[in-house]
Amino acid sequence: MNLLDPQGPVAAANSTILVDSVFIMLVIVVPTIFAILAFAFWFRASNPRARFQPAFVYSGRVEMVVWAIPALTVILLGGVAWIGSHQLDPAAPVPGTGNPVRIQAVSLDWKWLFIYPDQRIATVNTLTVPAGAELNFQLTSSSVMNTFFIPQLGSMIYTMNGMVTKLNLRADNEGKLQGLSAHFSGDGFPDMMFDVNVISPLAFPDWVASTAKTDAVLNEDNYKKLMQQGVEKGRPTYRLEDPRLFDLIATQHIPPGPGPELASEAGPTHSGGHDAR
Amino acid sequence: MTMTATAGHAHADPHHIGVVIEHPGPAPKRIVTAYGFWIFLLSDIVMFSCFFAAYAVLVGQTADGPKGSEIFEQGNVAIETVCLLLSSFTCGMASIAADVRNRFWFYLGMAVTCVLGLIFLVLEFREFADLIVRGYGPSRSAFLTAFFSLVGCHGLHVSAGVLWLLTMTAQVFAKGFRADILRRMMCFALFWHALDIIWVAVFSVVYLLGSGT
Amino acid sequence: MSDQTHMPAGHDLAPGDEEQHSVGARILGYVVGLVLALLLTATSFFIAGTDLVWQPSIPVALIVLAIAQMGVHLVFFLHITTGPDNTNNVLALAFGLLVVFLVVGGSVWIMAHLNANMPPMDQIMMRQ
Amino acid sequence: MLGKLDWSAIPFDQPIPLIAGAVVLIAILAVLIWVVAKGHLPYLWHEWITSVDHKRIGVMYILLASVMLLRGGSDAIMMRIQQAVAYQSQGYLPPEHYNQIFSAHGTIMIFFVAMPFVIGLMNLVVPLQLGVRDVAFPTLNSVGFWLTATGALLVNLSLVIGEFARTGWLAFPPLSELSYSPGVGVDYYAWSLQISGVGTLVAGINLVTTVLKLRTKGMNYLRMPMFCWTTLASNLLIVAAFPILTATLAMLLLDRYLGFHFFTNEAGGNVMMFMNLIWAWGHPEVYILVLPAFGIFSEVVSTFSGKALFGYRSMVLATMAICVVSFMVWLHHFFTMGAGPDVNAIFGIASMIIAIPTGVKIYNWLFTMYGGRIRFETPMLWSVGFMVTFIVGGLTGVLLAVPPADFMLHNSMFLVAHFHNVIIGGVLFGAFAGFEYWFPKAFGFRLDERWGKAGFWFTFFGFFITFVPLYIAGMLGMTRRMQHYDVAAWRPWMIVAAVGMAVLTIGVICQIVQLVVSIRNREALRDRTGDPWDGRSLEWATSSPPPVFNFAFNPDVRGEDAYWDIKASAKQQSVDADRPEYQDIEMPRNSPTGFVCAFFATLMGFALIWHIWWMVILGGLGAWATFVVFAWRDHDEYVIPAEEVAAIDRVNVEERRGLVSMAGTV
Repeated sequence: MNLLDPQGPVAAANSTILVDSVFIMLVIVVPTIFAILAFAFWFRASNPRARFQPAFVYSGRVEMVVWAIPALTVILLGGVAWIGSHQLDPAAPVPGTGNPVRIQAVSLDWKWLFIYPDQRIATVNTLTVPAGAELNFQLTSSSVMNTFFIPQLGSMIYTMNGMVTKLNLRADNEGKLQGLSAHFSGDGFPDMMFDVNVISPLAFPDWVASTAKTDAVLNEDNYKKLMQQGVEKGRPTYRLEDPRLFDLIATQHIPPGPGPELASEAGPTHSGGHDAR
Repeated sequence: MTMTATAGHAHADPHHIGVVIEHPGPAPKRIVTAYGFWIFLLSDIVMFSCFFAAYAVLVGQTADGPKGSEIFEQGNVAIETVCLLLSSFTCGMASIAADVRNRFWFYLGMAVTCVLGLIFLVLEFREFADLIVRGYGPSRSAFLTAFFSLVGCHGLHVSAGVLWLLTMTAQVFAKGFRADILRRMMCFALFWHALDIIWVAVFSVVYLLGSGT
Repeated sequence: MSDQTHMPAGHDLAPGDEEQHSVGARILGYVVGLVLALLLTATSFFIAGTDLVWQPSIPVALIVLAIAQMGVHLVFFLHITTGPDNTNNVLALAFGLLVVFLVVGGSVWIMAHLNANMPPMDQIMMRQ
Repeated sequence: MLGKLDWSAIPFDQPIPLIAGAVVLIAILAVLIWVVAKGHLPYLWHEWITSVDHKRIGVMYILLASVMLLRGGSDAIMMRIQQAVAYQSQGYLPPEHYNQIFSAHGTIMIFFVAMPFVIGLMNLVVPLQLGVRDVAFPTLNSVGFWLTATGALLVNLSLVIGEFARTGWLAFPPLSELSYSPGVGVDYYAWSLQISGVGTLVAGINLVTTVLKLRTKGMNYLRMPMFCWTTLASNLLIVAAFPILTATLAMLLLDRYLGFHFFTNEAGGNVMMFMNLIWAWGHPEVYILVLPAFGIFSEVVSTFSGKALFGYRSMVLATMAICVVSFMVWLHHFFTMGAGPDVNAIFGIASMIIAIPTGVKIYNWLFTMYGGRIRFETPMLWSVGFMVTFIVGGLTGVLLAVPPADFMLHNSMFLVAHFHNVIIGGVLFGAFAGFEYWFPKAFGFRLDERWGKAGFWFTFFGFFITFVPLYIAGMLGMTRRMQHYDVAAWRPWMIVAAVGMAVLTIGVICQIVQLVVSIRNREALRDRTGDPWDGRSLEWATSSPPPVFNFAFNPDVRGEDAYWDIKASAKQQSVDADRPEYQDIEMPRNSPTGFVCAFFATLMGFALIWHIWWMVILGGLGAWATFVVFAWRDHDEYVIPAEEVAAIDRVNVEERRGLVSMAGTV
C-alpha cells in the first residue's frame, strides 16, 4: 500500500507532485533549520567570540528577503497546486486501452459493494478490474459517509448517501492491491478494507462470465439485507438483477441504511461490537 | 545592567515614525462596556450568518413539501416589520429619556417597545403554529428546517430582549438611573437595534425573495 | 495603528453613543431614521409584489434595498459614523462583516460546486 | 422522572472506564476531604472560586488544562498501545470503547487542554503587559472560566455515566445523527462544547476589549508587546469563529432533539453543509491556538537573546495577516469531497499563503537570535525546539494544501502526524514555554531548571519518535482511527510510535516532578526582584506575585520601541523615582456568579443530555436568576485604601531597590 509505489497514472502523478513539493520546500527548510541550530549554538551566552549586537532589530534588506523567500516558494507551489488540481481532478478522464469499465461503488455499514452494471454482476469487498482500462467509478453510500481509497491507484473520494461522486482511475500492472475506507464510519470501520485484483484485460471477460454464473442474486431485497450493520468476512459475489440498482440507492428510492438496533437506546450500545469481533 | 544605558539611545526611534500621539490610558467604563457588547453583537451576527448560509443552501430542498411562495403571507410579515421598526424608534426614545433621566418618558418608551415586541412575537408564534398545524413543521423538509431555525432564532433573540427589557425596567424602578444601569440600557438599545437590522435581512432574504418565483 | 499619525486618541465614543446634541436634535435623528426605514421597507414590499419591474431584477433590487436599510439603521439608530471617534467601532464592524461575507459567500460558493458535482436525485432520474 | 437515565448507563461490564472513574472520584473526594479537614475551604472559596482577579482566573485555567492534559494523555497512551498490539487481532480495546477514546482524546486536547492553557496564559499576562489592573469584564471572566470547567466536567462524567461520542472529535453527520448514534455520546459531546463554547466566547470578548480599550498611558498599538498583538488576533478569531461552532452544533442538536433535517440523509438535509460549517470554525480555531503560542515565543526568544524582537512591525503585520487569511482556507479540510478543480485550487493556494507570514515569523525569531546573547534556560529550550519542530509541521502542512497530494494523504496517519506536529510542536511547546517563563511571575518562585530541561528533552525526542513513524505509516496508506488492522507493513511503525509515547510520558512525568521539586525548594528558588529573566515588558515591572492591583501606579509608557525602554524606564520609575502620592484603588469585588452559573449550567447540560426536562427548566431559571441577582447588587467594587497600597508597594520597592543596587555593583 506504499504511496510511493504507484500502480496507475493517477497515483503516479499524485505521488510525483507529493515528492516534488517536499523537495521544493526542503530547499528552504533545511537551510533554515540549520541556521536556527547554528545561530542558537554560536550566539550562546557562554561564547566570548560571538559579537553581541543588541541594536540589530530591524533591517529593511533582511525583511525583504524574509518576506520574499516564503512568498516565492508559495508562488511556485501554488502554480503546481493550480495545475495539479485541474489535471488530477478525480472526475477528469484517465484514458486507457480498451473499453472503459463502469463500476458503481456503494459503501455499506461496514463493507463495500461494487456493482458492474454493464456486466450485470456485483461483488462485496473485492474489486476486480482489467489492467490498462479506464475505470469510471460512481460512488455513493447506503448510510454514513465513507471515503473510497486505493492507495496505490491514487485519489480518494467521499461517498455520501443521496449523492453520487465520480472518480476515474487506471491500474497499469496486474497484481493484488488493497483499498480501504479513509473516513471513520462507525464500529466496523477498520474492517472496511477490500482487495483489488488487477487482472489481464484478456482474463477479465472470463472472470465476468464465471462470476455471472453464481447462484446469489443481488436485488432490492438482498441489498436491504446486505446493508444491515455488520462486518462481512467472506467475499460474496452476485448476479445483478436490475442494472439500475445503484440509481435506486443513490436517489434514495431505497431508503438509507437503518443504523444500530434501537434496543440499546440508553447507555453504551454494543450493537456492532459483537459483529466486529 | 550595563545594557540599560545604551539601549535607551539605540532604540529611541528605530523606525523614524516621527510624530507620535500618546495613548491616553484606559478608556472610561461606559466605552469599555459598550465596546465589549458591540463585539458580542458582531459575534451574534456571525452566528446568524450561519443560519442564513444554511437557509441559502437548503432553500431548494423542499422534499416535495411546500415552497416558500406557498406558505408565506406578505401581510403578516409587513405588520411584523412595522412593529419592529416602531419598537426600534421607541427604544431610541427611551434611551434618550434615560440619558436625561426622565422617568416618565423612559417608562413610556420601554412599555411601548415591550408591547410592540410582544405583538411581533405573537404574530410570529401564530404563523409558526399555523404552519405546524397544516403539517408543515420543521421536520417536514430541509427547507422548512432552515426556515424555522433562522426565523425562530431571531424570535428567540426578541424574546430574550423582552425579558431583558422587563428586568432592566424593574431595575430602573428599584434603583433609579445609576451609572451601571445606564450602561446596561445602552447595551440593550444596541441589542434591540441590531435585532431590527437582522430582521431586515430576514424579511428581505426569506420572505420577499422567497415569495417570488 | 492610526493613533500613530493623526488621530487625537482619547476622543472615543462608545458604540451607539452620539456626540453631544440637544434632545431635540437627537429625537429628530431617530425620526429621520424611522421615516427612511419605513420608506425603504415599503419599497421592498412593493417591489416584491409588483410586475411593473423587470422580474429578474427584483432580487437585486431587494438586496440593494436591504443593504440601504441596514445602512439607515446603522447611521440613525446606532450612530455609526466615519468620524475618528468611531474608528474602533467601525473597524470591529468591518471585521465582522468581512467574516459574515466570507462565511456566507464561501459556503454558498462551495456548496454550489459540491452540489453541481454530485448530481442530486432528480438529475439522475432524468438521465435514465 | 429521570429521562433516559437508569442503571444501565453505568458501564459495569467495562472495567477500564469504571476503574479510571473510581480512581478519579476517590482522588477528588480525598482532595475535598483534605481541604475541608484542614479548614482550607473558606480560603479556597474567597481567594479562588469566587475570585475575579485575572491572575487567579488565569492560574485556574492553566490548572484545568493541566489536569485535562493528563486525561487526554492517558487516552493517547491507550490508543498507541492498542494500535501496537491490534495487528490481526482485536487488541485489548473493543471498537465501541476505542472509538470513544479517540473522540474524547481529540475533544479534550483541543477544547479542554489547548484552549484553556492559552486563554489562561493570556488572562494571566496580558493585563500585566498592558500595565492595567484587570481585564475589561472581571466577573464575566470568572463566568467564562467556570463554564469551560463545566464542559470539562461533563466530558469526564461521560466516562462513568453513559458514554462519550464514538464519532471522532468533530462528530460528522450522518454518523452523529440520531439514527446512527442513538446513544447519549454525541449529546455529551455537543452540550459540553456548547457550554464551554459560551465560556470561550466570553473570554474572547473580554480579551479583545481589554487589549483595544484598556491600555496604560502611552501604550500605543505599536508599543504593545508581541504577545498582546497575538492575543488580540487570536481573540478576534474566537469572537468571529466560535459563533459558527455554536450555530453548527445547534443545528446538529436540533436534528437530534427535534427531528429537524439540517444534516440528515432524509428530507433534503445536506451532510456536506456540516463539513463546510464546522471547518469554517475549525480552521480559524487552529490559529486561535497557535497565535498566542507565537506571541509567547516572541517574548521568550527576545528575552533570552537579550535583544529586542527583530522586525517587530513585520511580526505585527504577519499576525494580523494570519488573522484575516485564516478565514479563507477552510475547504482544504475536504478537498477529497469533490468540489471541483477551481474551488480546490483556490482554497489550496489560500492555505499556502498563510505559510508566508508564518515563515516570516520564523525568520524574525531567527534574526532575533542573531547577534544575541542566548541563555538556554528552559523556556528558551522549548522555543528553539519549537522552531525546529514547527518547520517540519509547516512543511507537511503546505504539502497537504496541495490538492493532488492531499488526495493521497487526506485522513491518513500522515495527517494525524501533521496536526500533532503543529499542535504539540507549536501550541503545547508554546504553552510549556509560557508556563516556565511566567510561573515565577504568578507564584513568586522559579521552576527547577534540571527537571525542566529533562522534561524538554524527553518530550522533544519522544515527539519525534512517536510521530515520524506515523508520517511513514501514512505514506504506507494507513488511515486514521483504525481499531485494528491486518497490514504487516504498518506494524513496526506502530510499535515504534508506542515506544515514542513512552518517552513522551517520561517527559510529562519529569514536568510533574519539576513542579513538586520546585514547590519543595521554593525558598531557594524565590524571585525577589519581580524580574527573574531580565525581561523586557511591563509584567516584570511589578513584584512576583503581583499585588491584587498589579501596579500601585498605572505605568506611563514612553519611548517608541516598547520592550527594553519600557522596562528600563518602568523599573527606574518603580525603583528609583520618588513615588508620588499613593491613591485609593478601586478593585472589582469577588463574586460567586461564575461558580453558581456554572452549577446551573452543569445541571442543565446533564439534564439536556438525559432528557430530564424538569431539571432543564430548573437549570435555566437558576442561571437567569443568578444574573438578575448579580445585576441587582449595589456595590461591585471595593476600595483598597491608599495606606494599604503604600504599605504593600513600599515593601516591594525596598526589596527591589536593595537587589538592584546589589546588581549595580556587579
